[in-house]
Amino acid sequence: MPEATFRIKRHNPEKLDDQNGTGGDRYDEFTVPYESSLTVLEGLFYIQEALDGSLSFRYCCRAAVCGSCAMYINGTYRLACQTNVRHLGDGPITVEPMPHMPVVKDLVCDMTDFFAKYETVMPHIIRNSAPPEKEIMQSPNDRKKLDMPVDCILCGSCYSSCPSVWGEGNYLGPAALLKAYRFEVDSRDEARKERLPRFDNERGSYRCHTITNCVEACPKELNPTEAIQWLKGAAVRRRLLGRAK
Amino acid sequence: MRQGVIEESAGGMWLWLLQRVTAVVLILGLSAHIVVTHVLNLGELSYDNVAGRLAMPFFVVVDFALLGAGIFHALNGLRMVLLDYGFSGRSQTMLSWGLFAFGVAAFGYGTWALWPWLTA
Amino acid sequence: MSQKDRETANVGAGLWKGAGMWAWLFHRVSGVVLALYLFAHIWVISRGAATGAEGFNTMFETLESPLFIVLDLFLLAAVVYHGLNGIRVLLFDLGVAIRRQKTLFWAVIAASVVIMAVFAYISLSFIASHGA
Amino acid sequence: MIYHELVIVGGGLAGLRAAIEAKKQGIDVAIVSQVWPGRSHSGAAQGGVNAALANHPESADDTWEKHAFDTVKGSDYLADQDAVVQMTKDAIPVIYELDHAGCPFSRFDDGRIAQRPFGGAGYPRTCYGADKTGHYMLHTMVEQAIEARVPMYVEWFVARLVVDDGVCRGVVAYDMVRGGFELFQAEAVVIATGGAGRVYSNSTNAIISTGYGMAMAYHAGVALKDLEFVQFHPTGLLTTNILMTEGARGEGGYLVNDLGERFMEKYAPTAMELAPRDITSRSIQTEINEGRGIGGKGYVHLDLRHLGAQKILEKLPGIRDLAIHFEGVDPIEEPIPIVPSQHYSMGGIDTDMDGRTTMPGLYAAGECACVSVHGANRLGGNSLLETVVFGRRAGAAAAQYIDGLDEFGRSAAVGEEALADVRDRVRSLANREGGEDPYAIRAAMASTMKEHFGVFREASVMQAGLETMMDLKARVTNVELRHAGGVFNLDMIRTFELEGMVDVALGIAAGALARTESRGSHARTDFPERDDANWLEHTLALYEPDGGPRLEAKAVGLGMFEPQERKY
Ligand SMILES: Cc1cc2nc3c(=O)[nH]c(=O)nc-3n(C[C@H](O)[C@H](O)[C@H](O)COP(=O)(O)OP(=O)(O)OC[C@H]3O[C@@H](n4cnc5c(N)ncnc54)[C@H](O)[C@@H]3O)c2cc1C
Ligand code: HEM
Ligand code: SF4
Ligand code: F3S
Ligand code: FES
Repeated sequence: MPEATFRIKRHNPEKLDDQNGTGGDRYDEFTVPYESSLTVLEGLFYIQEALDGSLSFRYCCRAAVCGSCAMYINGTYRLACQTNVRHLGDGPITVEPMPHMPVVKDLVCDMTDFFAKYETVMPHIIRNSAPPEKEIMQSPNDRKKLDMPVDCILCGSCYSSCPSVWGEGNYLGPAALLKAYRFEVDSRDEARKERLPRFDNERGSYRCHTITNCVEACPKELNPTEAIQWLKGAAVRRRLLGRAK
Repeated sequence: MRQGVIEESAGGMWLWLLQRVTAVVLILGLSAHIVVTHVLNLGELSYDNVAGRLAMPFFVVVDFALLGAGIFHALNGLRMVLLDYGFSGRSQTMLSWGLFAFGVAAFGYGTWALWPWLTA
Repeated sequence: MSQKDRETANVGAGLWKGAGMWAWLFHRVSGVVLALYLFAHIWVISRGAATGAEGFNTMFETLESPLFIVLDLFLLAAVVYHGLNGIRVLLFDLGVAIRRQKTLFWAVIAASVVIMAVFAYISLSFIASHGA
Repeated sequence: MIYHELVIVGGGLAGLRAAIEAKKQGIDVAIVSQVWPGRSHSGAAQGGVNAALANHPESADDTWEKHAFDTVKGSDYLADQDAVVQMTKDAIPVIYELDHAGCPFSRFDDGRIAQRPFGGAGYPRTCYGADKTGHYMLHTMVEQAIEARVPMYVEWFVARLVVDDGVCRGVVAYDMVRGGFELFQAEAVVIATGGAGRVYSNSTNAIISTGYGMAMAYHAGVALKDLEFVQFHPTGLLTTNILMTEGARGEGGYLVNDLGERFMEKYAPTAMELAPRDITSRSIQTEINEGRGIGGKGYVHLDLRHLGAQKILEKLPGIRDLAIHFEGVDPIEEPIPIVPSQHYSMGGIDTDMDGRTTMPGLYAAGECACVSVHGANRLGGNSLLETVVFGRRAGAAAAQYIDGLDEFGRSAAVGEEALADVRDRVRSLANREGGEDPYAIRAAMASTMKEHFGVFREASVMQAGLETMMDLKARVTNVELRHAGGVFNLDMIRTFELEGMVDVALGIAAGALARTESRGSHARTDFPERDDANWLEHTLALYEPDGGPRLEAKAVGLGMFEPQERKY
């Protein structure tokens, strides 16, 4: 039976006052046997069940749609459930929580700020006219504009990877801005001035320096940079040229 | 939590836009500047040479545009860098005004420095 | 984020895989260097106003010493990279070629190298011809 | 102690819709969920959601009556017809409501919501957003809840209900991020915790679909209905059981055996690959059992190659990604190896059309509830529909119930006992020594359910399975907890879950053994015929602390459609 070695970064908030003062931080190694295929998430479950019950990580769908299990695996952002050990080559598999995020425990990051920022961009459709009796018509071309942004699973990889977020915790970050874009480009959205001030400022779109780490990090291969650039342009078109949305 | 910060930092489009506009001015102006002073005039840098060039109205315009655009672009650029390292809310406002004042002073000083050339 | 949170934040390496990160870092560093230089430059020029023709020409002589020419080259490299990458950023701002950012980055690097080679050739031959 | 008038357990589609409805009616409502609501299992749904919009060129004369008929026929006549009528009628406004809320449905050229054919439906009436319909609907619903400012307790694991004098008055929950248990007092509770797929080892469900919510109601004395009806989806990926949507066949995919035959023509000559799931799964299983699986092994192929790259990329991009990432197969170039996999629990907490249970103050909606609209077999695309239709109704009914309470009921402090009880339970679990390993029991349970209560069932096999399950149940009382307390304690959560899972699994086992007929998904080789004379009735399972459940019968709501033979 093949085996995989997992090197897992541990952090336990309850051991903050450890004698060595590392805040309970360390790397633990585990050996995980498997048959023909093993995803990193399955490996983590094996460890939690058989080797160390105190291991913590997020999980839910195990099919790469819920965004729970984004982690830093061998130095890259990945969804643990979508990463098979056969993709990782030989040698130990280093599993760490997403960098530059506060850690709750082990591989679980604190997502409070991430979701709070998501909520500030008014992540919902805004309509000012009475709804039609049936559906709001939308051409396939207009619908196509949504293809990219609606696939976001809010996993936080992009947010964790963005240097503009690290530097100053108030930047909304790529995921929230991608969400603002998702509604601003929706032909059914009728927002006029409502959402604009939420992103059109230096905690919003202008804080993005087109670093594109977010694009590299996104496990869904989305392109937040493109969305943010569109938002900057949209603000200029609306404020300066007086265009409607 | 973030709401307050968001509202405080309303605006930003103008500075962003001006950073782009000044960038365009700089790329054109600097190319001209470098070519003229360092390539065509290499080995002939001297007071008279520079003075002669500066007396031409075209270069007056170019140099003032460069001075203004450069100062704005540099200071706003520095501001953007500093914003990423901890300036927000009130300290952001103070930083912006501080740099603005410095920019005006630098522009004044630059003008004063250029003056003798223009009138020479 | 509070200080304590930052301390418990887990800082990792290996985020440097996308060219965009390097492009930005170089742009930022060169930008800061140029900004600081600009104010030095204004001050230097203003010496001309203060000291008149004579002092100005002595200053130029210093500036044409090999040391300063080499320093000048570094400065020029900063301007060239910053300017070219600035054009790359401006293109993104127009919504152009965002998905080809890596290719553009390498184009910026290549163009910078070529331009700098030309300048270096001119400058070094200047140093050579004037002797030390 | 935290107080809200209404507590909704679960932030999937059903829970969110219930919360939004109650909020609209002015109720102080909060959602308590084990995961951030947008990560709920609803987001994994792929294929689509049914409504007789008549947008498809071939469905111009589609009506809700036809939708109702297909649903009832699909259910093998075990569905309650009044509930089906309600759901199929509501379907149309519900889809428009979702569209108005911004749900990014795919579109036809004329700008109307696109529809595709689905199994067991007479018309193409399944509305979809590529092959990510659940993800789109779930995010839309989360956005609506955020706009409505519904408070959400995210990453709180609900451990038990608070029952005071026969009335449900709140829950006790574990705060995963900060640690510790907390009492939620409420006037009413809606359970919307999703399905129980994980009691099987070959499930398409999320890892958190453990049926623990069902077990909470069950333990509190509320009956679970029709548990034996477990849907096996024909097309789960071979190694991981991750779902390949029915939409893949809706778009024209073939099922092929080792001989290269489209074997469905033997079993459902007209509907072919688009027969209902129970029939298709049985057909695949028969092919496998008779040695015509690929290479004689235990799987067949889902072949999409003839659809062409463009159609696959446009209509089934998610399926392609999943097949590539999880099976190493690109559907554009190769057929996908698939097996029938546990997919859906038709059964669940016994409720009426308004989500009411027999316990005052306790409501349920979504997959954890059994209204019943799916009867013995659910049609694809009806479950997403169920979550929003009955989520809304449960929210409204709970709001109305709360409005009708007198002030005295509101202020009484209850639940301290339940809180202490949960804390004791953790302590005693942790203090046990040399106890059973909960994960060994979990694994044994899941494989027993797969082997003994799968697509085809038979008395002697089930009897053996039931005995194993009874054994496991006895062992559960001896499990030992290695880590108590702390934050994000998976050991504790998963041990809690196990206790519920074993009881739900036992309910499935007992119901399946007792039902001596074949109906819908429940296919017995020893009783191959449907037996309307004796078994046109629901099964109710009532919790008994020791041993298996007590089974009772409940009448089926008939009406518009007379039971007849199912042919496709
Ligand atoms: C792979 C797959 C594809 C599907 N595709 C389709 C389709 O195409 N069309 C269709 O109609 N149906 C489909 N279904 C079925 C449908 O998706 C589900 O039945 C439906 O989404 C269930 O929704 P729900 O709101 O009831 O529960 P869920 O979405 O499962 O939500 C459960 C919620 O309860 C919470 N919860 C659970 N336990 C606890 C606890 N103890 N404490 C606190 N919170 C708890 C969870 O956090 C979660 O928020 C599919 C199902 C699967 C598995
Ligand atoms: C040659 C023409 C120039 C062009 C085309 C140019 C372009 C740009 C652009 C587009 C930006 C914005 C980057 C962003 O938002 O991420 C920028 C930033 C900056 N520029 Fe320039 N620039 C030029 C010259 C200069 C000069 C001469 C200086 C100094 C005097 C300078 C200093 C800066 C600084 C400090 C920044 C901020 C860097 C950062 O935020 O990381 N630039 N430049
Ligand atoms: S954009 Fe990509 S990386 Fe960012 S949250 Fe969405 S899915 Fe994750
Ligand atoms: S990494 Fe950050 S700076 Fe912009 S392009 Fe992406 S958000
Ligand atoms: S568990 Fe859902 S994305 Fe990995």
